[in-house]
Amino acid sequence: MEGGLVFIGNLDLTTRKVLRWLVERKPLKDIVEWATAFSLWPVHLMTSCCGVELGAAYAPRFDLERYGSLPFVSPRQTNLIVIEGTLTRKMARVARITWEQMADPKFVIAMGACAIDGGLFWNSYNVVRASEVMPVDIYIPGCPPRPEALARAILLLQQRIRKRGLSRHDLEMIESTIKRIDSSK
Amino acid sequence: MIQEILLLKELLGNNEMIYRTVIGLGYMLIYPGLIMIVIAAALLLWAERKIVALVQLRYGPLWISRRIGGALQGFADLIRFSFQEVIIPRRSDVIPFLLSPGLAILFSVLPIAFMPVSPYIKPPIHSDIGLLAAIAVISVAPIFIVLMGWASDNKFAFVGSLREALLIVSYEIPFIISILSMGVMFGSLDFYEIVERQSLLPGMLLNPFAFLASFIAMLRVTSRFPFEISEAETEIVAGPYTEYSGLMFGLSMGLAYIKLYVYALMVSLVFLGGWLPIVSGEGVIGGFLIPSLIVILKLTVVSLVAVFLRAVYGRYRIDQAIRIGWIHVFALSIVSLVWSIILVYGGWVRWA
Amino acid sequence: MGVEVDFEKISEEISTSIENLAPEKKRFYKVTTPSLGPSVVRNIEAITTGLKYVIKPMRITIDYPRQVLEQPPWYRGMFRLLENVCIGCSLCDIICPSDAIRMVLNPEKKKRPVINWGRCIFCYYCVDICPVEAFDTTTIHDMAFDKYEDMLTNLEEFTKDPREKDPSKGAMRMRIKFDEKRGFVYEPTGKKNGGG
Amino acid sequence: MEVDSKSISTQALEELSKELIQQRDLGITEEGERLIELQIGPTHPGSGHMRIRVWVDGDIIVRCDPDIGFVFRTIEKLSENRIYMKTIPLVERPSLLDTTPMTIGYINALEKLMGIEPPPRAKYLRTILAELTRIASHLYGIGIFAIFLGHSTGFMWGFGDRELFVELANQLSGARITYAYVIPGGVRRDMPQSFPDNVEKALRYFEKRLPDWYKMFLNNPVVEKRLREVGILRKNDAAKLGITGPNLRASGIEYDVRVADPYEAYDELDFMVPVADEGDAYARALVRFEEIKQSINIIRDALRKMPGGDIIHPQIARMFNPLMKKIYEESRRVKFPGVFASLKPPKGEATARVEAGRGEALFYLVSDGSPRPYRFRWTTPSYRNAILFKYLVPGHRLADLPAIYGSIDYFPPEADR
Repeated sequence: MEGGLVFIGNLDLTTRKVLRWLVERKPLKDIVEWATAFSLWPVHLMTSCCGVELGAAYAPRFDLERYGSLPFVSPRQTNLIVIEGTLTRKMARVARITWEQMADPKFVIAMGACAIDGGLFWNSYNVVRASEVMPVDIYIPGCPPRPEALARAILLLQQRIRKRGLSRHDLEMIESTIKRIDSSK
Repeated sequence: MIQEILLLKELLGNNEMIYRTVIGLGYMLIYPGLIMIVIAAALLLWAERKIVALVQLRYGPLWISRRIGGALQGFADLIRFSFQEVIIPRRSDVIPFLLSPGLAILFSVLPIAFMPVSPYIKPPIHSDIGLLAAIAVISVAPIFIVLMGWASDNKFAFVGSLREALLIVSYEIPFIISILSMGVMFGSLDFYEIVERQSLLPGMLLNPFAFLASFIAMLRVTSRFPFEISEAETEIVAGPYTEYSGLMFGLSMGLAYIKLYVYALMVSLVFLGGWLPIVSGEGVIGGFLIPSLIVILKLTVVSLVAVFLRAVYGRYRIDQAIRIGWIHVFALSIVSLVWSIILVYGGWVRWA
Repeated sequence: MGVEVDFEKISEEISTSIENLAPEKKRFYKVTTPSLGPSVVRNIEAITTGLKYVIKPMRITIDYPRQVLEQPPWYRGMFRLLENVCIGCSLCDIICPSDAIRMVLNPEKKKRPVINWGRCIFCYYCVDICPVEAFDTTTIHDMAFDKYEDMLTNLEEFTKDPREKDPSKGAMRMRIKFDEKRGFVYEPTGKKNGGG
Repeated sequence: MEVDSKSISTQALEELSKELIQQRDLGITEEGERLIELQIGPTHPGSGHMRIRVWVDGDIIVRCDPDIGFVFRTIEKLSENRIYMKTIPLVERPSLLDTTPMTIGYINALEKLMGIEPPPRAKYLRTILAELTRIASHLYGIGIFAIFLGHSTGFMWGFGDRELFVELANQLSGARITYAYVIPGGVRRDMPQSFPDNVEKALRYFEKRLPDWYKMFLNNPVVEKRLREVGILRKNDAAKLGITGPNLRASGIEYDVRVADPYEAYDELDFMVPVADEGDAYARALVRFEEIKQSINIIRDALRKMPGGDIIHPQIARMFNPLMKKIYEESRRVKFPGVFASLKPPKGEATARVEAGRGEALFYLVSDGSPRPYRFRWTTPSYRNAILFKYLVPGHRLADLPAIYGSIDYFPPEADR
């Protein structure tokens, strides 16, 4: 109330500051992180054959919906993208576009040997690594990984969100993007 | 503190206007209005996933709160959506895009203003044509769903909103006819009289055709299986909601459940006898809380049956659904109307 | 555009070849769609089937992080190198289909394999071709990594027992038992996972 | 429907679809400006690993053009630079659902080149695993089919019951779906002692659940209404388009590689092959269910007739060192002799074909005497069935596209390789 002026300065900046202040407060921050951790909805993007095991992971025997994770329809409403195996050049473009279409905060799991390091197709001219296309949070080895491994990845991601916070995740994502742009130059 | 409350009570007791405003606002915003609806929608979201999981040999949401079977899941999803980024597509029609989910919810919640849940506290607008008014208001909501699809500038959303428009016409009409046939039978459009007159037999036994027709129509209007055609995910992604994200999608997702709450409330008042067997009561607890909980219980049963059908059915094709709507459900609603007229003019039912 | 093909001829050829190729006609039988009842009855049947499962749930879910499946001992999980057994013959490097195994020199200037878990497909070709059984296998199969670097092993790490880093350590081990009524049921073995 | 055109090309196909549309009396005669192009792309719950471009007039699809190649991983090219053993996991990957028939096909071609034949017990073990994966693959197909129709219980039941057979295969081979169980000259390990008992229990359980499956899925009025008279593939057209597998048999053609050209132990086993006449989506689903029943018969019969003896060709067993021999005799696990790292089949070429879950797969292998194949050509069933999109979909409603897609059980990675 200094100077008796409240409505002063850049409105946009002020709103952002207020929002930031609000979101960074302890209880609200915790609640948001808790809600995000238990609501990791993977987008429906089948990049390759590991999708079979993704299906099995959400099927009755392993039922990843227990952790609050529900495969959902379109990129706009989801916050997790699971790269299920090989990314071919044609699919990598789609994966990148899908990732960009998703609303923040968003997370990436690279599932299977092919997504991590090419796997069986390590010397194929048509295969790219997931980390070349988008910042990856969790890696699951195996070809294909068992559904338990996917469950473990989701649990690990939940831990990560609740321990390290969302703003840290955003920061890391920006840094890795800058790093990738720099390295491509 | 106590003094202040007493003072308030005195003040309210003396001033009819303020009393009614406070009660009305509480009715609309807290219970059984908006906040109750949001809680019910979140719980219904969870209950749907749990019931479906039972049929599908699995647990459903669990880990979020193991002791109560993961009942917080719906809240977590809603909170997550509320704090996610809202993306506004560049080519969308911004104002309708932003306004229509809220307006759709507004028009879905408004009918609560006409619908009583207890004999003691009356709804904000107590009218003797409450049934008609409630139907009229809630029929406006689908227009905003159509608007959502239109404003998104997405082909799938466009197709979805077209489907919604087509289907709404073919199912709203049977719903209205079958509900009004109950009005014909009870000789009244006032919810209080309708509930009173079911003290001997509930409406669903007096006119089973109307109950069946309106239940099937309710399934479609609230977009439940097997009529979940406008959001058919494997065909047109999420239909009208395809481009919505963050809070806006949270609203749109809640919309179907809010509508289900309101329609189920209407069905339980008209067909299941509302707060009966309690006829009348005094005081807040006996006259409002217990009867309203009975209504909520009946409403919950109706909506649980509606969400259970997800586990049994796939979805119809749009032409099949329209054919069913115009041939079977419409015919059923006409039969229910004729049945009501026969009962009334044949002298089978007689109201004082 | 397109290649012109004489389709009538090919169609004839196909049909005659089918006749010739299938001498045992009796091996085929016609599936006729069963005459389905009226739709009202079938609707009720479907709903009652659903209700049956609501009333008497037949869950087959394993409560994963608390319980883990006990795999057969030949299950292909993570493994480690027994460095003193290895003779450095490089056969595992040669046969690895995904080039995950690489030979490095140990301090004594002898060739030893190291593995990149990020690329391994768990086919166990290396384990099976090893002439001296220099790999110690486990059934650990639920690893997930935070960082890419964690998946690259050096010789020291490859000889460490993966059981020590078992992510589901302390979970209850469950044995699968096939059952006529429930498909499979999980029986607790009474053992905790990992450690001992 | 009789098609007069003597030649078939892309143009002719388009004409065919136009003709179909006219025949179905939908009142669309020409493509105008009213068409909307929809890209049912890879990020779509109803697409899988491919993009389906459809042009719709109102709700009716006028043209459909599948855009494949999203999972093209250059397998044929890669295998030319790898030793023969390394190609075994490679042929598993594209059709991850039924891996064993594919490896059997490749190994059969390789064994023909090498001039060896596996011992009978190995043949029976291969057959059992192949049939287990066939059931698992069909259940996967039915599950995906169900979720395309919005029937989520069908999806969950399909995947849930599939786990039964996946688990059995896990007990046999030590991996969930990528078994790499078949090796030149035999199999990698013998079945465990409890295996026949477990199989019998699992099969009995599944047979007990089949009535529920029928009530919930096939007889369900909503499902039936969605599938009847949808995507009709006539006998003539099925032969002309070169369709294989259950899709072909659902159109009334009696052809199955297991009968026509028996491999492994199929000529000694009792089984029947279902054929349906209607050729619509419902018939295709029905044939799949019947095939599951027949596969159950095959597994039972194979376990009953299972011969004893070796599981690896003696010529390979002779190359074992003493440790390997000891392991083989004690735990019936086949260790690879060092020669597997450099298999050199003599010059020549060989073909083999198998009936995989989705149809006939053809393997063609050319050896120039070096440790790497000179050429490896592989035709997968999905590759052949891909044309059905272009042919079956036009003239139907948009909502029928997932129904048709699900009913032909098309798995894009298998087609792209």
